[in-house]
Amino acid sequence: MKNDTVLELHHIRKTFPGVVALDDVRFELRRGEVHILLGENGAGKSTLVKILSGAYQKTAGQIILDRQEIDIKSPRHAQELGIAIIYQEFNLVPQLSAGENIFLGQEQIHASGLINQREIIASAQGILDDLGVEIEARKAVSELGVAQQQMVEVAKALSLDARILIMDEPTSALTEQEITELFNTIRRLKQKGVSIIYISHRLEELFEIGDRVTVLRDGKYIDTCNIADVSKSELISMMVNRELKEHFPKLRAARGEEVLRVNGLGINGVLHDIAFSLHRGEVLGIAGLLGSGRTELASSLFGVSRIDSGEIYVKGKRQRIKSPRRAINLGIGLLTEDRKSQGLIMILSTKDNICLPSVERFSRIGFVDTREEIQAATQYVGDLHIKTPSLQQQVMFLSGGNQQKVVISKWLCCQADILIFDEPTRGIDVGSKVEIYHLMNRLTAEGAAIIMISSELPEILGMSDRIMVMNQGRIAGEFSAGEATQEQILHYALEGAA
Amino acid sequence: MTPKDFLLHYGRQFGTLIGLLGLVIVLWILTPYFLTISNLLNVAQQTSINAIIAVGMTFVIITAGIDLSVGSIVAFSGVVLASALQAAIPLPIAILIGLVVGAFCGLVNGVLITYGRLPPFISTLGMMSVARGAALLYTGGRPISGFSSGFRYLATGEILYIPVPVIIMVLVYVVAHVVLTRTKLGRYAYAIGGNEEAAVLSGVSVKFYKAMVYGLSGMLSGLAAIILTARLNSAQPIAGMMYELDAIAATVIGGTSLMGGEGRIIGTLIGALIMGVLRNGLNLLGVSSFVQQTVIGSVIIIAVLMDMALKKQRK
Amino acid sequence: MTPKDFLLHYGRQFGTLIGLLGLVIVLWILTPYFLTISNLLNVAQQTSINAIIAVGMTFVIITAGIDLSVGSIVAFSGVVLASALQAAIPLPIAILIGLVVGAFCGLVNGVLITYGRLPPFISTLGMMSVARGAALLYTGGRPISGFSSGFRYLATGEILYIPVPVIIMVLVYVVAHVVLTRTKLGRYAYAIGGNEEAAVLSGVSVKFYKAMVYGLSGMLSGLAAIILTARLNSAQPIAGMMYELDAIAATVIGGTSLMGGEGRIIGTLIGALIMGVLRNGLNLLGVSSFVQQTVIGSVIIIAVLMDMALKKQRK
Amino acid sequence: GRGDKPEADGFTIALVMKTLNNPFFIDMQKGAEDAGSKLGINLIVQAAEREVDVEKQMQIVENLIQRKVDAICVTPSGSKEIVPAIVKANRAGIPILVVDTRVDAATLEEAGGRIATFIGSDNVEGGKIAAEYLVKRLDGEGKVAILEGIPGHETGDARLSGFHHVVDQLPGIDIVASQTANWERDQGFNVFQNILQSHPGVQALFTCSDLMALGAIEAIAAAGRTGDLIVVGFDALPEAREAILQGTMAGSVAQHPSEMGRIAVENAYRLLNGENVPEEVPVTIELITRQNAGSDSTPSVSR
Ligand SMILES: Nc1ncnc2c1ncn2[C@@H]1O[C@H](COP(=O)(O)OP(=O)(O)OP(=O)(O)O)[C@@H](O)[C@H]1O
Ligand SMILES: Nc1ncnc2c1ncn2[C@@H]1O[C@H](COP(=O)(O)OP(=O)(O)OP(=O)(O)O)[C@@H](O)[C@H]1O
Ligand SMILES: [Mg+2]
Ligand SMILES: [Mg+2]
Repeated sequence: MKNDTVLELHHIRKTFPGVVALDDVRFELRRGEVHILLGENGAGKSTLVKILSGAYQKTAGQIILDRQEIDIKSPRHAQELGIAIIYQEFNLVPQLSAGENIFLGQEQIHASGLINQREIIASAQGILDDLGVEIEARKAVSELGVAQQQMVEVAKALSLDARILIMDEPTSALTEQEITELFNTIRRLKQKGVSIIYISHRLEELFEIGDRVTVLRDGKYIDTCNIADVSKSELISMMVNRELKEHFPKLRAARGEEVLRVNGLGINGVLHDIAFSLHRGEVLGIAGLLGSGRTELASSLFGVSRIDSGEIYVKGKRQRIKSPRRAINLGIGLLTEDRKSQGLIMILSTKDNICLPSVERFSRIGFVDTREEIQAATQYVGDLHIKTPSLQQQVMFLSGGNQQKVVISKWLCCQADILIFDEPTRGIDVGSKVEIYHLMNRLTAEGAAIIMISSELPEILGMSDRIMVMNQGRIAGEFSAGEATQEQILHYALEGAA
Repeated sequence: MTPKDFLLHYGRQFGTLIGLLGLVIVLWILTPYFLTISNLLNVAQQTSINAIIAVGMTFVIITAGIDLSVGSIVAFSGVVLASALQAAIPLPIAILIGLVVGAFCGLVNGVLITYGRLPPFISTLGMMSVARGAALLYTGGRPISGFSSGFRYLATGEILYIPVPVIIMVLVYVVAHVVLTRTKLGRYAYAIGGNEEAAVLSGVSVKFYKAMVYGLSGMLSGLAAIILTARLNSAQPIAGMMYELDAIAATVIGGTSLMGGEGRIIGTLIGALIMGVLRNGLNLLGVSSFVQQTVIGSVIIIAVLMDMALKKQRK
Repeated sequence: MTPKDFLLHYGRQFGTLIGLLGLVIVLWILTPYFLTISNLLNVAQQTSINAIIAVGMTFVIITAGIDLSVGSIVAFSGVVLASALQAAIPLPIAILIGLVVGAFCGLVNGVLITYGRLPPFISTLGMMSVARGAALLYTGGRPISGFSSGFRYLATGEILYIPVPVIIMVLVYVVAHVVLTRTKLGRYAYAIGGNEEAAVLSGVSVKFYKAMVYGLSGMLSGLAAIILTARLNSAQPIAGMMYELDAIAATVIGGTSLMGGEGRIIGTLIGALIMGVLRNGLNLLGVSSFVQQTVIGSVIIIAVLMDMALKKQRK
Repeated sequence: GRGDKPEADGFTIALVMKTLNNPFFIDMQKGAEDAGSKLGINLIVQAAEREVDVEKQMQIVENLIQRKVDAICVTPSGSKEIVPAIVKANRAGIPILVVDTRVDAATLEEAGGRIATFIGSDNVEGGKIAAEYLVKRLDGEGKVAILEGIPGHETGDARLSGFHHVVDQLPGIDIVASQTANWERDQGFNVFQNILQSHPGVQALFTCSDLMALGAIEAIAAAGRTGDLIVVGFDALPEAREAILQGTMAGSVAQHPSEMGRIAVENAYRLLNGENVPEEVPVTIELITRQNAGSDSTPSVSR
């Protein structure tokens, strides 16, 4: 054992009913390093770190912290041991303010025994400001966007002043700006000697921030190496056990008739004068910063947000889309950015989630054809390689990436031909990402039209036929795929219309 | 369905089923009167009213709602039905009236909850008072009694020795099971209870189906009113007091979560039977009224504790 | 606190407050007897028991729980307190006994819910029967009556013309408001109700605080029992029936969500006052009891409808 | 509409009952209303939703004191628990007439309360009458079951204790079961059906109220044993009288609620006009059997 080793795991095993999530896993963490944990969706990364955070109890194995074997009994115990974590799925109390969430469980107490609310809000604001995000600490979490919530999670973990900080996909909900701030923070912490376990599916990040990497596959330990000594493709083949030829396998489909046209669409104070059109066979990428109005646009097309002005034409006819039901009937599908609260019904089964928007299609006189449902669900579980022990497994027990695939299946299953994907590859591993891109190709080839909202510029550049940039509720610019560059897009996203 | 899927599907009922069986065995040992065919038919018949109401409650609770108005709806549809019968309206139409009045009250709940955005607790609490008041006003507080033997057959008749209310109950359970597992209404009930926002975004007409579920609960209360009225040969404006608690208890003992999204019809039947068997057994044993309350409370707690312990085992 | 924060914090109570004021104005117009100081004190006093129980209920409901046992706990701690008083145990100790018995019953609920993993509905439903049975057994079904004027002062006394129960109620609300907004117990109650898993993962001892909340609810039921016993100069084993519904109604009318995570103490007071004022007004107007039920139900619905409509407006 | 008529119109008298959820009290209301309209009285009738809710009844009395009614007639839900309310009315100078259920004399005296008069009968006495009749019908020997009211509720307990007072002396009478049906008709059905299972030999049934008896006779009918059992109830509700005529019930104890209501209002009126009223107006308790069930007998009011 090296001198600067703070944590060692040996022979870690974790089983759930019907699932072996971890099998004989080892891991070693040194003082002041950023140690990347890498693996496909469902490889067991989150499970491993949850054992460290006290959320799960290991089935077998040893945890050695500071040369002493210990048992991490509870989240509280983990905190006392100096371990803090940012979970992959948000664990915030929506009704409490950002500040209250950040200090939940470690409230400062006055001599009188009362909570020192002012102190909590002030310290929380301090942490948030240090992180370089504009979030009011006294604002309720339910009023924050996804990215802001993610930053609150980060702030919450930082508030603990831990020696070991675990980050489970902290950047999947963030835009470039915040990621930069987050990385600055990580570097600062490193210098202070904090050890960081970092999980992400964005390989570029690993090379930017990581020191060493441990790869898991199917719950098993594969290897640990220095980031400096490996290449991206080596890592990928360790993860998925095969070569990935291309990261953005874009195929251009024939551009067909216009299926969607939007004129002068506006929502007071949020969206202004949005106009664009969408044709069969194309992917329209929408880029923009946090809060630029992309999600709002998607929800107005899907009948969730009322529009104050403008017209929407679907397949040539003017439509008032008053409800998601109506949108679905018109062939529109929306993959929402927040899968936990909007995309999935966590306590229902994989099958029921996949089939939910299609229930109408599967039913005759009110009766649902269960056989057809099972058939369809089986097909998508296979097509998208969804890792689940059975169709009956509740989605809350699936790994994050597999949950995302279930959401995508929902819309494929209901045969929508105008698909709006809001951050479709959030939390998806490289292999599956490519699968989803292939799927998009297949869909456009079959004549579907796709709007892809994404905060990952390479994805926007790599997979779109046309690119639209939004800024403060307006369309700031539009490019065809060939002419756009990352700098250009950022310029429009930041500065506004040229 | 593989055996494993089967277990996953129905396994959660085993705990309560074992509770019921345990109760049966204890009573069998304690009193010779319990395990006789005639007594078991009694229990089934006595359970039928609560069991039928609990079916509607199960649907409602699966959508993460609650229906406190069932007892008052029983009273109101009972007295309307009774006055229809006394006005010599033909039996099938009178029965239909009873069901429609119940369904109507339920739909009003549903509309208040969906379009009025009222919490179900408040809407149905209000309806509990309103329907009760309506029943009292409608009758001037007096019962309406004395019906044709044709109508009374619904409670007193037997088919192959099985009392008609038991047959009705079984039919309701079979239909409800099919509705819950095989129809849109059932699918959407789970979806709404599991995550209403996600259900809306998946194109479920949440308002419509929610209103339907409350309507269904009202209609089943109407059905219970028919059986109750036929059995007592009288419709009382004060009938059905506290029925909501019994129905909720049966549902929750049967494994349906008050948080919504979870639950099975068969569990509710087991829950209702546990309560029915318990009351019957305490009567047979001649347990004092004071002690009865304590025993009922303890058994409910123990039954569900066992269920929970078993569930944890499986995890 | 800036004015905006103030609105954000207390704005949600405006709907119900307007409902209460509306009710007051209507009654003021309809009857000269309503808006007199003596009647308002009368209403406050009549509201105090429900209002105190509803404080505990508010804590419980904020944690996404429910407590059906409050009424039975009122009865049980009442009779134990009464027998202590009759055994000539000194007043302060007897009062303490009443509070402790209530808190103990509540803690049993809490332990069953946390360690026994029972749904709160089931645990407190069971306790509702058990505590009632215990009260009946303890007294043999007979009320215990006749207490010293010292004890009765708790209900009949006045300080500066204000009835003592009203003063107790106000104190309870002030303390509860502070506890809910400024102590760990309050903070964690919101956290548990808002997202229990997040609370656990943040290192909150969820089980401990949940148990405390039910204990608190039980203790406040014990306090209500003290006032009730002093008021009637008698403790009845059948006291407090259906108090749970009144307390839940006050809480929910006051804007606390049954889904948990949301709610304010001041809202609950308004909710309890709406119910108290309504009953008082209907008595003053001499409205028939049948109509009263209908009116109470309708007003509850309308009050919350207004609240909802206003909330939507603000969005 | 018994709203706010100007007081000059006549006296405002309140009748506060235990509940209106029982035909017994509806009859009482009827009697009171008849008398009230004859005398030009502004009558306010109020009742708690539930019979057991003593505190709500106290609230109603308090509110009527605020309403400044001229007199209050009350049927106490609790004989001791009503006393504080009576004292409050006394202080406000509002005469209290007690109807149907007696106020506990010792408690009243200790509290220094006064009532103007008591109109009614005695539930214990009623229980005795029922018992005597039942014993007579059984020829002094047999197996008897009892359906009790809500456990701990005074009215039922008084009737029950009267009943026991008689039968406990008689070795021939064997009480095989005594269970509560909570005053409710459907529980009367269920509970007695269960009792019939464990005690098929039971020969007679006493119920603390007719509602439970009416449920029980349906259970008896369902068991095909109509006419086998002697069922004695309490309250002599119209339906019970019918059942008695048909022979499905043997008898019931009548307390004549409408008489009580009438006398209460009349006496209140006399009192307010400065006349004297007797301290006590006993309304006779009467046993209703097949002989007198048909005739709507008006009871004799002694004194
Ligand atoms: N509570 C649970 N119950 C049952 N199975 C579980 C549970 N948690 C995780 N699993 C299973 O364990 C395996 C590992 O899941 P885990 O969440 O650790 O994956 P991951 O590597 O974090 O994936 P992702 O990149 O998608 O987040 C998966 O097959 C998952 O379905
Ligand atoms: N429910 C709401 N109430 C009030 N304002 C909202 C609401 N939803 C969105 N907004 C505001 O509308 C604007 C557009 O937000 P939107 O979520 O559409 O942006 P986005 O580009 O999708 O960003 P993100 O990366 O956060 O998803 C933001 O200013 C946001 O604060
Ligand atoms: Mg994960
Ligand atoms: Mg967005």
